[in-house]
Amino acid sequence: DELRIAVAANFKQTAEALCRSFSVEHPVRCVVSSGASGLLYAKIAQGAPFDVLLSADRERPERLEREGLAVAGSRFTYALGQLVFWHPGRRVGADLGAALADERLQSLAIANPRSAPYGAAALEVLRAYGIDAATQYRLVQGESVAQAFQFIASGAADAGFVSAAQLFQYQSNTGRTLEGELLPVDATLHAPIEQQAVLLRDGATDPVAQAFLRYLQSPPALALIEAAGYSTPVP
Amino acid sequence: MDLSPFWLSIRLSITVTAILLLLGLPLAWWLARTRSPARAFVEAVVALPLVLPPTVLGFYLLLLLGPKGPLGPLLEALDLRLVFSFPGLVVGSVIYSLPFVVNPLKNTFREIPEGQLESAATLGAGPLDRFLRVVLPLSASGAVTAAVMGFAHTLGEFGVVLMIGGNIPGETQVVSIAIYDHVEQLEYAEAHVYSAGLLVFSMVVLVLLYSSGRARRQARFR
Amino acid sequence: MDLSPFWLSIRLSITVTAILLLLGLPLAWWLARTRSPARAFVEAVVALPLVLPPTVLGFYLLLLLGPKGPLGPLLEALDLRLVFSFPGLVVGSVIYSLPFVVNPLKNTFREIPEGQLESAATLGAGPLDRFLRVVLPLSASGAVTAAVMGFAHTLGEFGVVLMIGGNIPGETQVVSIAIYDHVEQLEYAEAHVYSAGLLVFSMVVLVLLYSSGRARRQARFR
Amino acid sequence: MSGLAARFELERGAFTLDVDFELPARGVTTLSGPSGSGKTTILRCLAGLERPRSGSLSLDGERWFDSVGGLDRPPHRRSVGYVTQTAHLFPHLDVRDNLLFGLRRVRERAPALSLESLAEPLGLRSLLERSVANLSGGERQRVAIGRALLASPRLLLLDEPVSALDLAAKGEVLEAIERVLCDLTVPCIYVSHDLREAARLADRMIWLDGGRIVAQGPVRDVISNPRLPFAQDEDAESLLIGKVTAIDQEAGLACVAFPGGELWIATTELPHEAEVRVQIRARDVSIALERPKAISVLNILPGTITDLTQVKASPSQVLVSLEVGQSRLLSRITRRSARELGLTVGLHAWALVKSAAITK
Amino acid sequence: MSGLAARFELERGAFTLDVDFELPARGVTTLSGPSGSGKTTILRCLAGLERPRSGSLSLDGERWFDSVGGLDRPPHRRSVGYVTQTAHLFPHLDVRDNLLFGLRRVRERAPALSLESLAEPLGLRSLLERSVANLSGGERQRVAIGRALLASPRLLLLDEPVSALDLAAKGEVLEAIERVLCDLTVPCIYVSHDLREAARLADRMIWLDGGRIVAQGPVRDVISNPRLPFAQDEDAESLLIGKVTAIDQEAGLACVAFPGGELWIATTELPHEAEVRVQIRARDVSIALERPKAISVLNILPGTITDLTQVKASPSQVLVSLEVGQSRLLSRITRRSARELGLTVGLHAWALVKSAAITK
Ligand SMILES: Nc1ncnc2c1ncn2[C@@H]1O[C@H](COP(=O)(O)OP(=O)(O)OP(=O)(O)O)[C@@H](O)[C@H]1O
Ligand SMILES: Nc1ncnc2c1ncn2[C@@H]1O[C@H](COP(=O)(O)OP(=O)(O)OP(=O)(O)O)[C@@H](O)[C@H]1O
Ligand SMILES: [Mg+2]
Ligand SMILES: [Mg+2]
Repeated sequence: DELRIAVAANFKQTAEALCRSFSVEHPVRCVVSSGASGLLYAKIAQGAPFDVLLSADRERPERLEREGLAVAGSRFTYALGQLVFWHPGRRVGADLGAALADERLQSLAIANPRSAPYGAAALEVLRAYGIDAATQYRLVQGESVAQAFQFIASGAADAGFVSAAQLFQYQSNTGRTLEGELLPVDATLHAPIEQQAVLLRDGATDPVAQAFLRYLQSPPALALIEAAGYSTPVP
Repeated sequence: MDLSPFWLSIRLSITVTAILLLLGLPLAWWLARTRSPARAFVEAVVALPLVLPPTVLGFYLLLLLGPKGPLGPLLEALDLRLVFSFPGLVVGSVIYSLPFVVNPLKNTFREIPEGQLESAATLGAGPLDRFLRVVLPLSASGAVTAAVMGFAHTLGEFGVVLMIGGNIPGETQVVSIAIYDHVEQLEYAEAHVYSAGLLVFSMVVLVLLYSSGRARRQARFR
Repeated sequence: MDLSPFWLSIRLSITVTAILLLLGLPLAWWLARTRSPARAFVEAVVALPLVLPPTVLGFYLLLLLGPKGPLGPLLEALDLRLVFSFPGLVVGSVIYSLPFVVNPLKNTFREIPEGQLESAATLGAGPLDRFLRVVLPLSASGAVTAAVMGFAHTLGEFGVVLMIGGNIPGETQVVSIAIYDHVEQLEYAEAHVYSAGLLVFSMVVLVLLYSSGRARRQARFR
Repeated sequence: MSGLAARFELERGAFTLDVDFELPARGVTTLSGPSGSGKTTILRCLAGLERPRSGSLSLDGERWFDSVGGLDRPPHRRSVGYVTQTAHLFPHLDVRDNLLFGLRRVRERAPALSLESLAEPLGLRSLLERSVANLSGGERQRVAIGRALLASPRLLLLDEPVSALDLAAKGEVLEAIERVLCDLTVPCIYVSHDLREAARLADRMIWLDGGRIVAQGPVRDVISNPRLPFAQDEDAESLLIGKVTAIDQEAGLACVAFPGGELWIATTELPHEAEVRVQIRARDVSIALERPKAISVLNILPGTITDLTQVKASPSQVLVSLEVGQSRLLSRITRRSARELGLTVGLHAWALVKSAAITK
Repeated sequence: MSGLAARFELERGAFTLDVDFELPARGVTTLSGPSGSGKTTILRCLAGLERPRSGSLSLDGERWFDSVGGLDRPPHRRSVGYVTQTAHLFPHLDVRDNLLFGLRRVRERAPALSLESLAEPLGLRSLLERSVANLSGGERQRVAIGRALLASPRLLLLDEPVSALDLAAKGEVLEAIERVLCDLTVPCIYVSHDLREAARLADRMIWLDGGRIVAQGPVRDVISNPRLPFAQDEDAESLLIGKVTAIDQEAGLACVAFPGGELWIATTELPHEAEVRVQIRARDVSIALERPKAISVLNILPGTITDLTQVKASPSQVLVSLEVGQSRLLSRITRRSARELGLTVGLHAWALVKSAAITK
């Protein structure tokens, strides 16, 4: 038997780690498919054979639930994203406000605020600092937060907002530490970046899928998720 | 390093190329010879995938072929699941690479002089006989170009597969998706290796194709 | 409804088509006539974008053209910013659509009989004169096909623009990206409208191209 | 009913074809006429490559086409051998496989000929294993003719098979055609602009103009009829059919007796009693009222003038028809000579035929 | 030094070209020889379209090519008019713009000719506004020749300009060529397989075989030299150059006096005193020892036999060379007649030339 998990691209490696530890107790093969959350929604709506969705937001799981494509009441927040300001160029000090106001900061990369929660959160942060992003910077948007990361990593953008999880992931993938300034963003400056999971219709009667969702809320899983750079919801 | 996306891509390309030749040969033959007013329209439809963003194409294929799409009930009745499955990738890639196969075939077919076919007819060869024993052998070079282009283009196919594929490892995660995925996961080393493999393979195929081209292009019909 | 992605796409396509013709004409001429052993290699390189996934191409363009890339210092010295800018999209699209322009031009150029050029030469026309006054007018139909294909293909360009564009409204947010965004945001109605617009436009262009094709294909050289 | 009966009407742009003709069950008919007169169109209708608007076609009583009944047998079921200016050999097959292409598709009856039986007369033996790509023009046409014949056609159509060849190749292919046609047991139509080819190969002749048949009949009557375009041509000729009665090996000459006299021809290759066609160009024939002596002209024939016609294209020339025995001889001379000699119909005269001018 | 001096050596596969020749500053030279003998290659070397391995080329003392100095002037800077079998008209230009293509590119000197001056002799007037797509073959070649001439070439090269045309078009184009060549003030090379074209147009002749020059000289000597291939040809002819001295309007005949006698020719269009070339086919000439009477042959010339040569291709024929005054006449007769008449060198004889057989 297989457990088919659709996962938002930014959470894929963590999901794989979770699967590995899950399958120690449950002898099941996990198939992890990643993609942009919006596309995952479209595919699930078209009958994609997934048991569980680990989305990067709450809107799409909500909608699946509402449309009867997911099991009502199975939805929960499995992780909270942490936003980080990354400025690879030079030392800008620990004050985010000052760093953002620096006039040498010209192009700023964020995830697409309309489709990616990290992008929406980044806009909120900017607004909280009283910055009109559209006029102050050359605001470049990645389709995903991963693309925003690429823009900064390639030097194409001067700085930008990425997720804390990406920083961990980059370091563990490459064994290198990121250069430049990394400033964690105060989570109170934006609405929580809730990544929600939901049991899909295909997995509704699958005890393994149900077990996986339960596992996701168990302390070992929460520990793994936190280790990957997310915070977890207070139960 | 996981080579399965490579094998999957190659399997997909071979399957798609075979189907494209089967479909493309009669279609290209019809386009090359017909005087029907519908010709320009059909040619345009065949060429659409050259023009439309592959993601757009893929999205509408998803809507069309999914269980809730217009073709959904039919496919269900046939017990065919086309989205998120290897057969689905095949269908999508066939549509997407069709012009790359039909165009070279059409051009070679147009070069076959009417007289060759009339000769064959007066010598007793019926329509199918003529197609198999005269048209096909005379179009060998065009068919090779068509097959190579179809194969190579399917290998590099991304947008359609992204949309209707579902990125399922070993089933729909082809190499182009895998590269994209690695880039998304910030696994640049893997992305570089996959890309280099694809690049080298494509260059070898194309250089072979183009260096053999000149020889074949010589005038043959008198 | 925001029409700016449409206008941007059309502006991009026109710019790219113009540049492609300027680049493609001499390149295709060289490819059509040379006997250099490098020909097959150059042909293969030109054809690579047909084969490589556009996102892969875009990703490497990002690495290549970004300030840290190999071309970064040069571009900086020239004060040229190619990523996240309209000029960057132009460069990416030019590379991506190059084979669609070079191939039809090359094919038309190959059809021009050597005798036409030799006649022109003995009548006192030097190499550039021959190219401008004989080759170009004789290749008008191929150039139209090339331009239409380049234009249409750029219109549908997605992967390269996705990677190096930055989705800046009015500057790099072309229609294919806009459709993708709307799909991502589950705004299907808008996606449908944009797609329908693109589809209708492409069909009109292609049907016009193909219905005029037959007339132009008649034998002209004697 | 044996032989071919055809009636075709069709329009192509401003051109209208309207013909009705019959051909005997065997023998060669030359179809001739100005460019654009519809010769190729007739052949294509016969082969089934073109569909007439109305008409009918039957061969040996078997109906192939009938616009009334809506009958139209497709080309591959007609058994027609069709050879055009362009050989249209299959470039992917070698010479042998080209030759056998039709033979392998003969249906419902045994092939009439074998590759071996044709290899000799068409000179194909040394070509069999060659690729068709590097055959000469003449070789290509010989292969095309062989290929058509091996398909055991019930009707053979040759559409200017040598007109695209250079002189040497033309001669070579014409000889080959001549060799195979004499054994042919089905009707054959040979399209040609060239009077001499027609005279050499054909028994009958159809003259076409503007899509209509203007004249038809035995070749020697049509070509030497001073009212038809052939005789008006600068290369006009008359045709005598006779038998070899003597051979002078040493001089390299053969004597041919025809109804009305004898001619010495420059050839020694013909067997005794062989039937030959002698073509005599009108401009190679002079007229004398007295038999000249001590002259290099070998053939001096007595005859009676039956017709004097002005040559339209050249006002200084007249065309004299002479009855020599039962044969007709054309002579083209200057109007001044005709007047000075006082030539009139009924006058007895001598025709001086340079034997060197006799081509066959 | 005026005129052209050329020396070319080059290899193409198994073929080797090795020629060295000079041409006078004006006049037409026919370049002839078997297929593959290198005629086209020479012309391409002259035009700069082919580069010889070694050699040199100069025109009026101006060096265009020299393998030693590494000099090779490109074709567009050579001022060479080059017309081939295929007209290669520019399909995107109408007839007028095709004609003016070269004229507009004349450098460093004034164009030698105007469109108006050529429209008449080449018969282009009614074609000027036409598209080149629907010109006939003959019209295309006339336009090609006009186009080349209007570029004011310093050397004109015509490579079989009529050989791809049908008979009627051939005649029409040859006449046009004849009209323009007589006014030409630069050297011209005319490649042709056809003896009669050569005799009609050229002053000098070069005979090429296997890439080497085998014979050259004035046309009438080369073509009637019984030792050269021309005279051996079935259509061998001799060339007489003379003047029109009388015209018989009523009979449509003109009298041409040449060194050695007079001939009546079927034409009335020539002006009095016009210089004309008379071509006489060897097979149209009979020999008599006595002057025949009451015969339709108008032209009977007295002469002396200077040579008797066997015709290689046809053992029954001999070639008789007759000295008629200062001119040479070839006659092809049967060996038997020669023997019966007892023809020998030095014998006095009458040549019977059918005036209908004189083409010009
Ligand atoms: N498809 C067509 N459309 C218009 N006219 C046509 C078509 N096919 C043939 N014709 C016309 O029909 C006439 C007869 O053509 P056809 O080829 O039969 O002549 P032909 O006697 O064979 O001439 P040629 O000696 O030049 O081969 C020509 O005037 C030609 O222009
Ligand atoms: N590029 C080449 N490679 C090999 N052989 C060549 C090449 N070009 C010409 N030849 C050979 O050179 C010889 C001379 O050719 P050329 O065309 O000059 O002959 P030609 O006298 O013009 O013949 P024709 O009367 O057939 O036109 C031929 O044997 C031909 O095969
Ligand atoms: Mg015809
Ligand atoms: Mg030549």
